[in-house]
Amino acid sequence: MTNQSITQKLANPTRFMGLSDQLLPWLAGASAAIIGYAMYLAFFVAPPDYQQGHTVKIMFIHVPSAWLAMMAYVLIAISSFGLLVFRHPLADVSAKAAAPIGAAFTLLALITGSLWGKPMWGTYWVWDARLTSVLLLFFLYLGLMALRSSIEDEALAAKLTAVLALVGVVLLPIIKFSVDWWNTLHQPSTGLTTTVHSSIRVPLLVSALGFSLLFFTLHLKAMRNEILRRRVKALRMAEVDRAQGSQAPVAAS
Amino acid sequence: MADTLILARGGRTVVDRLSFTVDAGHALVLSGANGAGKTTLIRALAGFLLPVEGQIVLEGGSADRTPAEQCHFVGHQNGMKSSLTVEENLLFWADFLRAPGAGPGVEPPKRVADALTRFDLEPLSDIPAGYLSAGQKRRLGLARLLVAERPVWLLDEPTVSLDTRSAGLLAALVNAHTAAGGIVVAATHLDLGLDRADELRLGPREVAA
Amino acid sequence: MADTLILARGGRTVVDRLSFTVDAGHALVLSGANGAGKTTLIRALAGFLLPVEGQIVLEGGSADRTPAEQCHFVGHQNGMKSSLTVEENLLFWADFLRAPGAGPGVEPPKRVADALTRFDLEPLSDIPAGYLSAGQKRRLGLARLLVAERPVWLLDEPTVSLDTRSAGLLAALVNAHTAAGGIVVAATHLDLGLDRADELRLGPREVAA
Amino acid sequence: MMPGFWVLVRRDLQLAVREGGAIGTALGFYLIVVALMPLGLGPDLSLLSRIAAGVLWIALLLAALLSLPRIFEADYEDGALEVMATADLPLELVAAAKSLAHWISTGIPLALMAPALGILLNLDIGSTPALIGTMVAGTPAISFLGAIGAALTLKARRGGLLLALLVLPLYVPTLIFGITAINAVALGSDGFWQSFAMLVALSMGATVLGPVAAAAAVRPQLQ
Amino acid sequence: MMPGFWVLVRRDLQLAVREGGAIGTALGFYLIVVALMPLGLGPDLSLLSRIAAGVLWIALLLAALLSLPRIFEADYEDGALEVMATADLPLELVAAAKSLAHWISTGIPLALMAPALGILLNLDIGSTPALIGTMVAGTPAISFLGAIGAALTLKARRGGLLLALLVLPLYVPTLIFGITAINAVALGSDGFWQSFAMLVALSMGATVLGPVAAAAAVRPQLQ
Ligand code: HEM
Ligand SMILES: Nc1ncnc2c1ncn2[C@@H]1O[C@H](COP(=O)(O)OP(=O)(O)OP(=O)(O)O)[C@@H](O)[C@H]1O
Ligand SMILES: Nc1ncnc2c1ncn2[C@@H]1O[C@H](COP(=O)(O)OP(=O)(O)OP(=O)(O)O)[C@@H](O)[C@H]1O
Ligand SMILES: [Mg+2]
Ligand SMILES: [Mg+2]
Repeated sequence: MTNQSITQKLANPTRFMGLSDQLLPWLAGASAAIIGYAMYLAFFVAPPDYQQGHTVKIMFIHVPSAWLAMMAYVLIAISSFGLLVFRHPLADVSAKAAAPIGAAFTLLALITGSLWGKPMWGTYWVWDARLTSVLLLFFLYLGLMALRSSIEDEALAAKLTAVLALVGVVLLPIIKFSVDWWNTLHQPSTGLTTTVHSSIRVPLLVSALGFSLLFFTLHLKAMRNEILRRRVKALRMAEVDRAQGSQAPVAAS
Repeated sequence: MADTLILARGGRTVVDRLSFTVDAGHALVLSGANGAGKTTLIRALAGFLLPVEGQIVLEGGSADRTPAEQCHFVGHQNGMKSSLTVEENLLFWADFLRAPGAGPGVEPPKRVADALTRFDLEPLSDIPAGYLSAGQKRRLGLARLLVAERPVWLLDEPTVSLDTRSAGLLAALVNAHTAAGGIVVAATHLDLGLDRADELRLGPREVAA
Repeated sequence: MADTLILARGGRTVVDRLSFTVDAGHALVLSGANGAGKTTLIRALAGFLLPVEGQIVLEGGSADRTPAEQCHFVGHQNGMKSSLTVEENLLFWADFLRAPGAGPGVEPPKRVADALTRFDLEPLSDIPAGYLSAGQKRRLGLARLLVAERPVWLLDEPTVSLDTRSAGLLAALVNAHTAAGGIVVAATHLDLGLDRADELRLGPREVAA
Repeated sequence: MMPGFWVLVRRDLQLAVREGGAIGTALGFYLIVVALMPLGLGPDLSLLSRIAAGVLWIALLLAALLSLPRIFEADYEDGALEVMATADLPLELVAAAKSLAHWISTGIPLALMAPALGILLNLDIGSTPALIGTMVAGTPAISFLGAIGAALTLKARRGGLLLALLVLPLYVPTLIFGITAINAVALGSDGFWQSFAMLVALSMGATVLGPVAAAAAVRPQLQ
Repeated sequence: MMPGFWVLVRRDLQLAVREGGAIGTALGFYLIVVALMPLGLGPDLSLLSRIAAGVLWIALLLAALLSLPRIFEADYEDGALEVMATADLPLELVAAAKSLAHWISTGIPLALMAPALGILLNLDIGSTPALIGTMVAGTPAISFLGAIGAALTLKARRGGLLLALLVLPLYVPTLIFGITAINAVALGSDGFWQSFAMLVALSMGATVLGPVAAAAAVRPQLQ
């Protein structure tokens, strides 16, 4: 949650731009190194599973992306709250930047999961409770992005997307529960993080750390892009205003 | 009534540091070129648009209601259902807009009949609103002003599509409202012929034009 | 141009046995109270409404095209897409309305640039049309008149929402069009200030009013 | 406060009746989608009765979905919503009144029609009371949550499709408990009352969440 | 004549892309409806693969259905359709151009997405070419026949629902042959080419009938 606290300390985008500029190379380097190390551990150190063989290696990508898929939504929800309640200038930038990344991790979890499912369950997909609720999470991401993209006025789109994100927060646990109840084919949780042998647990945790850093790298980069895009747009608007001969100042982004 | 307002549309400042007051019993006519921000200002007064800065105060209004709740807003659209008849439309608004604490006063049906007469809509009262011509629709929209009592009238280009006779009717009603101590703010490109009216010219935003 | 027209809306006769001609190089201004049938008449001229009786003839037009295909119609709506920019909108209409057999003539992009200049829309040309104010939208709708050449212009309340300056611009363009031998039929409640214009007052249909 | 609320409910119902049989159209659509399913899935009767509850609920969702834009759209476009925003009734209650009218004019008729369609799908006639009961209990969630989607998509192009995309995931819990409840009766497992209670709880939650979120979504669009 | 036709097709495609990913929304809706079916019908995989073709086609129909209003509605409401009616291009060709743009921007992407959704329903991957082929061949009928419904409901409130009611019966033949063709491949019966030929014939008929009927329906509504 490093990025979160930085976001809160920074009241203005300019300081954010300065700080993130310095931070970004380090973050990127660290995430590359850690993910590389995790993959090394996964493929050369961790033993193949006696039951699953080498397919178990998918886990080192699958599980971190599944965690990040959920964490990204939490981040979006917090940002949305920040936008609607505190009107924080960076909140919307953060929410907007996180949505596609969260959706990508969700998709990654879905794809790696189904690739794993083929050898394990003999099919790419089952309508299991956990799978179904991840799919619905993916739909929520799609909804957030579709809603934002279909409204021209950006400030308005930001507010409406935030409302939807918060409604989604109420809904997600309900979906999780209802799907749990409804379904009987539930895959029992393996309790991997605590009980399994450290030869698997350690690479998994390293991989999770690396993926989290990757997420923050991408998120920060996307936020910077978004801020720059808004500045360019404001400059264009100002040009139009000038062409119309107005002396009115342009609202800073 | 308004204090150093700054209003923005889509990230662009449209109305920049504007202050004005309208006294009870007076009308304010907003004028200015296309795109000057008349509509923007009226919508801000009606509470649809939050000012970036500054505030809007209605002095002497009831304290437990927002300024917007004491305004009649008539914008470009009339808010009438084309499948309801002229009379049904007005009756709905009369019932819906009646202040909750309002005493017996004049009953809605009576008010509606009165509004219909005043706007020459009586012969059309049983016709679905969708069949009206542009000017008839506009008159119906304006008739809403009379079905519930509110101190402030906000009118955005009220005379659009009206023939001269109807425009005259409207001017008379506005004059009557201000004479009774009401406030009217109207955006228009035409001369309405009002008594007790001040004019506020919004700045030339489009210099090229 | 028209011969003993009878037009009906929803089973009611609105325009009853009307005949008139407009000569090339002249404008006809339709006036009359709200509900008199101006819009009905203009839409009949544009071919949307078939006359119950009578007919509409355009003399001297090309024989293989209906009168409607030689008219520019500008009604209450402007036919512009709010997600396309001002320029993209006009370019589409310029391409789309170009007569198939048209020789090289003036190219659409050139025409569009010209229309934008004439209606003071140049500074707005890259803005999505949805962001325009009421009057700016109207000017954009009218700019369509200039992007393709057609002898007859049918205008329904063209000055709605226009400020005085823009209304003047429009009058000048209409005058130029008639001076070049074109025909203009315009419904309006205001004085447009046209040269070479006749007026046709439609009867008072609204008996009570 | 309350008088305005009921005035609005009454008007919306009046409009639903007046405007070309909105109700009849929803029922017709429900019928067609249910009838389409056997065409698509094949005419095997035992298969059909196994999936009947699911088909009835999904088709009901879709029929309700298509009528959701009615909640706000017309009033937004003709300016009536603006006027309502300047009224004394808070926008939350305006949204609640309109959702309620939608439920009465769409949810209830669809729920009452479901048993007749169940016959087409070879559903056990004995489950009629359960069918109607669960649907009446579950459909308020559809109207009130749907209002959120209807409000969010007011200014969006292609409202219908986007609305469906936003709203369908919100309907999943209602769908699941609705089906479980009916199947409990029709296929003779137990747990009906448990699912039924969940349906009621979901609907009650929706009547609070829906209007609040819908009003929050409408407000910035009145600019 | 023809230049105006292609100008219009290009503009409609441009609008489809510009206006907030109409295409993406249709795809998202398709995905959700397909995902909803197992929720409703139960997670039994062998059951699902038996009905997969039907579910894919019905969901595709519904996704296309919801995007049909786009064909005429916006142009009607902002007056563009009136102007088009005074152009040299006959209204029939205007309708054809708009239907074609709808097919390119909705029918084709939906058809291409179907195989991915087939996985969710446990459909045999080997049937992917047949799936895409039949859907590309069948979807023109959906766009061009749908245009008739879109035109008929221009002036009706709540067009969406009424439109669906009018148009779904027209889609039944396409639906039936589409499903038969896919099942012929997926479940290994024969008769694929026969059904496929019927689909092509239906689509070709629709490209003629659709625009003519749609233009006839639009004209009186321009009064
Ligand atoms: C598309 C299919 C799949 C999806 C959407 C999916 C989703 C998820 C999610 C959301 C988690 C995180 C759960 C949590 O931490 O509470 C997770 C963890 C996990 N998944 Fe999957 N999964 C899929 C397929 C599979 C398959 C086929 C396997 C292997 C048999 C598998 C094995 C695991 C394991 C071992 C964990 C870690 C569990 C734990 O932390 O206790 N998943 N998956
Ligand atoms: N939703 C919007 N997003 C961005 N800019 C907008 C929006 N609405 C209006 N504007 C811009 O704000 C400015 C003021 O518009 P407004 O509608 O207030 O003008 P107006 O004075 O009412 O003009 P008119 O006389 O033409 O009605 C215009 O330049 C317009 O382009
Ligand atoms: N679709 C319709 N169905 C039935 N009657 C209609 C319809 N449209 C218009 N009318 C009636 O036809 C008459 C003429 O309407 P029209 O719109 O032509 O008037 P107008 O002269 O343009 O008036 P305005 O100045 O108000 O625009 C009116 O009395 C109107 O009520
Ligand atoms: Mg204005
Ligand atoms: Mg008129």
